[in-house]
Amino acid sequence: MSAHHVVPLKTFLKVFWALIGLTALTVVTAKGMDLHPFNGVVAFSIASVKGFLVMAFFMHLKYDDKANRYIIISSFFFVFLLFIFVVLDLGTRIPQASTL
Amino acid sequence: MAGAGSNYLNHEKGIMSWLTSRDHKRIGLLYFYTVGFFFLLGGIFAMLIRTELFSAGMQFTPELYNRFMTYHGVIMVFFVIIPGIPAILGNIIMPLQIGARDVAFPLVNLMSWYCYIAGAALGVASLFMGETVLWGIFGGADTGWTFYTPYSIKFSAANITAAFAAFVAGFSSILTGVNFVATVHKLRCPGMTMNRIPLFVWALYATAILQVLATPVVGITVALLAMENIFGIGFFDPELGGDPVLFQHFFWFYSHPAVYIMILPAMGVISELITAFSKKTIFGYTAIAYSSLAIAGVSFLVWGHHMYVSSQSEIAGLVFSILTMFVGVPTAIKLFNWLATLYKGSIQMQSPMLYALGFLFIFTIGGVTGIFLATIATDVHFHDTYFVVAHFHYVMVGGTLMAIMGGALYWFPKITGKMFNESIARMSFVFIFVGFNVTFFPQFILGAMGMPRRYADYLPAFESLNRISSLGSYVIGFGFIIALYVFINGWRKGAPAPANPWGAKTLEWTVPSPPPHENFDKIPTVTAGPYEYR
Amino acid sequence: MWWIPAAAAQTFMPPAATDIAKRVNSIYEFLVISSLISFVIVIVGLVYFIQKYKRKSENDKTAYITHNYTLEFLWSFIPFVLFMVLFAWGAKVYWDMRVSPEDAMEIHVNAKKWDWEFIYKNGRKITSDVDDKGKRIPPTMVVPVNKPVKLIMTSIKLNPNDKRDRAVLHSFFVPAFRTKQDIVPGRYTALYFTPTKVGNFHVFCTEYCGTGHSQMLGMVKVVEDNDFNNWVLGSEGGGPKELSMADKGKQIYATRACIGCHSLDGTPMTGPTWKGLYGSDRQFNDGTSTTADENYLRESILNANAKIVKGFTANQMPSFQGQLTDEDVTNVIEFIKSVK
Amino acid sequence: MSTGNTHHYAHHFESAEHEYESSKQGVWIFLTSEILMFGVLFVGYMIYHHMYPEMFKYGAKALDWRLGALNTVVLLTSSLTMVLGVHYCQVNNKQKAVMNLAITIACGAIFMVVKYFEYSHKIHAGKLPGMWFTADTHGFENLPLYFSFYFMMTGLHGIHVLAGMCLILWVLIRANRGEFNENYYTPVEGVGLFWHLVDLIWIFLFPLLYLV
Repeated sequence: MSAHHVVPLKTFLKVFWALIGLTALTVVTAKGMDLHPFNGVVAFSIASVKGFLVMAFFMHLKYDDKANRYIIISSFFFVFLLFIFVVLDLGTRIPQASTL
Repeated sequence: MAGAGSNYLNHEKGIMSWLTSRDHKRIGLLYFYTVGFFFLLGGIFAMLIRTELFSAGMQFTPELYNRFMTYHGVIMVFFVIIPGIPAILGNIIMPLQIGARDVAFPLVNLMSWYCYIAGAALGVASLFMGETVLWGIFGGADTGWTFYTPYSIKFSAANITAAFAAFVAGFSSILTGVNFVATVHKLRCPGMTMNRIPLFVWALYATAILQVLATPVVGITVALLAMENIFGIGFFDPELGGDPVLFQHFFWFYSHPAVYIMILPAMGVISELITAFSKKTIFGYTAIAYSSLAIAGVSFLVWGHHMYVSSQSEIAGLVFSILTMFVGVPTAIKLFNWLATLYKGSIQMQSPMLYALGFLFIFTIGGVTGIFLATIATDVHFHDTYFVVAHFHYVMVGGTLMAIMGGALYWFPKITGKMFNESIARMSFVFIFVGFNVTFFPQFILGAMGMPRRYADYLPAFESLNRISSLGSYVIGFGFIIALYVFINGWRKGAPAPANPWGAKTLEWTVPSPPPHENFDKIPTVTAGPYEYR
Repeated sequence: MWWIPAAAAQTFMPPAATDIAKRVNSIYEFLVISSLISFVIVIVGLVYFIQKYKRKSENDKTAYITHNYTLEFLWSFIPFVLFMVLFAWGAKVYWDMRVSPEDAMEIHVNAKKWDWEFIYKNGRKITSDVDDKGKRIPPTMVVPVNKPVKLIMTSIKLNPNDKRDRAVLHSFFVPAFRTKQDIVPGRYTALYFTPTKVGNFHVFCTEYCGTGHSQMLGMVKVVEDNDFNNWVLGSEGGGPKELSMADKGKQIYATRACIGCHSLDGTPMTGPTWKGLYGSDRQFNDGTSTTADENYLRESILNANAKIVKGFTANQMPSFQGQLTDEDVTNVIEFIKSVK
Repeated sequence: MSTGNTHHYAHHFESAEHEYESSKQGVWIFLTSEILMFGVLFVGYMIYHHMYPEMFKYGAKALDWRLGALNTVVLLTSSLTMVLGVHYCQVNNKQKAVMNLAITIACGAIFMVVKYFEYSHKIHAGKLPGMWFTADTHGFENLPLYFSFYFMMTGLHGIHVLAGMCLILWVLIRANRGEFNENYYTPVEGVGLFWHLVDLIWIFLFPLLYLV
């Protein structure tokens, strides 16, 4: 039964320490060194890796049915759509009061 | 369990057995009563709006008119049309059509009804809050159903409550959506592949995806609006550095897909009606099924067409314009496929079919006028005029309400186990159909002439057309009273209905009318598509 | 027979008073005709099928047709092509509707609950009036014929010091010009038109703004060039001579200590110079850049720390939020625009 | 079926397995809604961050990143114990399952206590959202907007933490009654998914609010 896949405890502990390590890394990169203007990108990338680990292992997606993966990916995709189209507007607002 | 003749209506008795029921059919009926009540309430507000606009000059006061207009919108959108088809007909029919004993999460289904009730209660309560405008008791929000900031940013109990009403009602919609997606994924009976589910189920499935993905966005947006009123958080308040146009983006990210939450299930109903009453297999099953998904997908990318002149950037406007054009294609596909289904059929003009054909007539007008609005240059003129009002009423009322009526009559024998009075039902169609066109067609012309919407008063030049429109609205009202009579009379005095009065082929007609509590004695096994009229 | 809907279209739409309006009309007519054709195809087909294939008996056999790819392709592809043509046509007209020529005459529009104010560069301000019977006379904007006009619009509060009140969205709509633009508080938006027809045209507010929404009317009066010049000079219905907007801005420049940090001759002081500022490229400390337009200037006046120009330091300039009214800000901007 | 525990699944499912799979998918679908909901706040945050970069940088300095980091560790730990709780249910170890669930709730409580101190500090300093802001803006006219984001995002997240704690308490009580075993632990799994989502959102909130 794939659904009742029992993951060995060791995996969870490894993932946990990886998460703690990444938390430390994100603090160090943001506070210790100034990577301006990439601060945001670095912090966000580390957070994405952490999120990936949580979803893959803690939320069992790695062992789960494919459908659930698509479901959760679709949610990020639609957040992305919201973001990209709002940015499309804000980013291309030609100063309205000037001549185009 | 229960003996012969036991069905979902009588297998348990008492009001509590209804209020705590997890049976999808009973929950569907609960929705039917409550949505029906709000439809009447919203209809009364509509009549009041048309009465105000009967002549130039003020019949009521502008404050009162603005509340009529707001509550007509809020009630009809959030409490009638969005839950309308999925929560009533979808709930009752969808599990039967895919050969399931219930929806995936019956308790969640009941919870969604209570969310609806809570939201509706808040909505009604907000009528008595805020600045009073009538008889010292009636107040209410006057922001329009779109809650645009910064107008809606003012500390007003009515605004906050109305926003929360929409928020809570949103949860009802999300829970229904979650339930339906899981049900379609997981509870199809053996042999019921995705290519064999009826088109109504396809439409509901696409709708449910929209409900799950879009509703939380408006939920949090109106919640933030309430916070804006309470704490002045400033997200959408230019005085505190916020951007009111961002509110419109967030709002329409939901509210445009919401338009398809309203119309897609209606399209599903029409697919069922047309095949059943022309006794013919659907033309282009795959095309219709996937066009539902296509519409759902593209609908997330077009919200900016509500904002062409909102000070959105020109480039964004053009991108949204072209994407909006793409929605037109799957819609056209559906329309032509329905027409082709009629070809060489055996068409019976029963009242549900009349509603379906009425839908085709009205929806065609609604559809082509959509192109007027998608074309960015003409939309600059039509935006926020009565042209838009006419267009979306042609789609929402003429489309969705026609489908609700057609579907309700079509499945009436299944739901109640009784037949309705056919000739009176036809009469109701004539009144609703004629009244509808008389009401809303003149509004296209008014819009072209430049009459802005949400006007409590207008220039004398617009009077004659407005008067025709108001008269038409009373005809619609009369038509719905007849329709109400058809339902009540049919339920009380109708002749017992056979299991399959229309000779339709989908699974719900294989069980007795009304269906037993558990739907199927034995879960069926399906070996062919849904519309095998050979 | 094409002329029937075309004629109808002409009568439903208000008279076209700009070239753009005429081009919008052409799209509109094309849309009306093509929709009418498709509507007729659908409805004739519908009625024909209903008649032809009426149920004769309960045992009717129907054709088992599941699909026809050629047909399906045709009725997806033909609408698609039509939609793309419409998009391109609409986009072209829209673009021309939005791009205003450099030399357009600028008029400022203030929208408030629930009235319009039109302010000319020379300081002349048009507000609504009351006639003998106490009836409101909507404000009338007078513009010359065949000259491009650009409106710079913002939404203001009746009482700038009222903390509970909010300036709200409005929308400036002239049906005869087929053009419309929302007016957003805290920002400037622009609308451009070149009237080609002399006459009086209605202005509506088309963004719901509350109780007086439907009373928020105005007029645009298009007059011949000479008449306009006379009117501007004040010989016709003119009031007492006002300072021009730029001059009012200059007063603020002098009295509100702008002069201490911003030069008019190009030398950078504590703050950047105002000479040639308008329309120039601004490079910021964080690496981004923008063109100095009205909205940028407004933000810099009200919230100086929002963006810091390269070579200058933050926290030098006090915030003028709540210190200057919207009108003051507009006047200062007009002054900056005049320092070339 | 070593322990002989069989679960009575609801009448509309074919098997216990079918019920488990369907319920889990239902939770996932609901989580997409949650992500979209938080997504709006994140999108808003990014847009205003871009509009007022200096102001957001200044606002982030007003937060104590040590407390944020502490809370991150606390939540990550709770996520670990949650997943262990599910694991011990799967292997029929009631005692350890209950213990791990209890630790999860305790971590949630610690998180909320830390949050309480952060909030009360901000409230005393007058760093409240929007128009309630009374502290000095230090020349950043829109600084209140930063605190609006801070309070709205962490507030909505805090509500989810509280809801998650209640749900875990519910499954803890049921676990203590011995209702879960290798064949039936669907509620623990579902609540676990919800709790991890709460953790996931904090993983993004922490750097965005405290660090960048």
